[in-house]
Amino acid sequence: MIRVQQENFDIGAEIAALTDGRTDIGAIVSFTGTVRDQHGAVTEMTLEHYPGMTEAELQRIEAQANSRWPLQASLIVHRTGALKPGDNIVLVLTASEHREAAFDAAQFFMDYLKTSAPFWKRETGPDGSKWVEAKAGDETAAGRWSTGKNAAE
Amino acid sequence: MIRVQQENFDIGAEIAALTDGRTDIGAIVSFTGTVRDQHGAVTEMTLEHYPGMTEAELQRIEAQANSRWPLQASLIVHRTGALKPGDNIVLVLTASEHREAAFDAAQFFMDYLKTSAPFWKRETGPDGSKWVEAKAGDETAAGRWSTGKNAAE
Amino acid sequence: MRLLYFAWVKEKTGVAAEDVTLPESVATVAELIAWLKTRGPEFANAFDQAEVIRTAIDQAHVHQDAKIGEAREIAFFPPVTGG
Amino acid sequence: MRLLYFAWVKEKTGVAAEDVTLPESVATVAELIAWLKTRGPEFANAFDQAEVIRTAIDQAHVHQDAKIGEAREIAFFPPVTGG
Repeated sequence: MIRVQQENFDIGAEIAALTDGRTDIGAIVSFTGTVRDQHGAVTEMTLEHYPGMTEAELQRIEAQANSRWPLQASLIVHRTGALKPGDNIVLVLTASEHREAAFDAAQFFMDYLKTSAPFWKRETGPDGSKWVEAKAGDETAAGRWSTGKNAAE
Repeated sequence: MIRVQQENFDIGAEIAALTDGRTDIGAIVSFTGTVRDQHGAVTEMTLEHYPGMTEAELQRIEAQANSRWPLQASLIVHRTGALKPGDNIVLVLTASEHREAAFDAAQFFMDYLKTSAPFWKRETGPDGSKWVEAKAGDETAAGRWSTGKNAAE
Repeated sequence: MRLLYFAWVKEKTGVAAEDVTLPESVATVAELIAWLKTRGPEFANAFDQAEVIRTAIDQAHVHQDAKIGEAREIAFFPPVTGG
Repeated sequence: MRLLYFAWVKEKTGVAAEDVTLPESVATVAELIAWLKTRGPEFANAFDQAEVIRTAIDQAHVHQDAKIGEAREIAFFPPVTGG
């Protein structure tokens, strides 16, 4: 499942919604991304996105992960709009029988979110406001999933 | 922080306790291990442990992870006693500025928990009761952290 | 055809979305960018470093050598920074 | 010296914990295991495949060639299966 929303999310409630009452799951991984104040340099973060394409990309990422790893459940929630330091930005949940698949799929989700989902962050601080620049390391991280690495390794 | 307990844990509350009010954290990873019924083969799981050594090993694992990755916070909670399919067994939380350290440290925690913390699982099902055998793959997984791999890779 | 601009591409062009009729000579994304740069100093500035800009045709990422074909919607934006 | 047994090692020996005085000839974990096997069929059976059994001296993992020295507590158990 994927959701794009302005509102905050409740990690515990999202995990419960995905896993409660199930006895076939052995491993649940959550990743939560939050706004850092960067030692006072950031007082606000605004997330712009491309409605329509965002949902299409998140669904594509989730479908890819599900075709690659045996996931019992997965969820991506990404916020948009104005956020403050400490606020949640993104939640990724993966559930599988074994921990390797759950960890790998969660990292795959995050690497592709960072390089293909059309979100843009703008940070505001005491010195004004600027668009966050993409990190070369994120492309590198996403690239590692193209080399045939999978849950069995 | 580490805890060994019979009671269940609340993932959302544990994450909140570790991260609420903080603006220096960018990435929070949780791993939850749960009891699988293995298609009806398991109706109960009992976790025995070595009181004293368990706590010492968990603290050692946490200290190693903290010396290896820049973690802002971490937590290991492991349950003991009688559990049912679907029940939580173990919770690992890691919080860092960046996702790589949080993911790597959480996997390191789990790999070492699986190979060095003195817990033993006994599964009961329709055919009786047996001690779970250790998996060779867990030793292999733990071994990968000895090769100099770290968060910067 | 509908054109969309996001993040600093939108700020530099001063346009979020517009409907345009392309010259028949424009067949690829690279040619579309070259044409957009002739539409005024804001566009020339926004697409000055065209190699940095990412493009989506009908909400799917494409390279700049992609053919425009029957596209309904083309979007220009900086490398993404979500997650 | 206190000896502890866990999981199926405890079930096979029938003992969870005991205090013993070791013969002076026992200096290493391997020698301790060899001595334990002489204490009766339950112990001989429990330690039959000694290479599978893990040992901790004073709550720290050791190999079977480890010297016992001034150990206060030695524990025997199967490979761990928690997490």
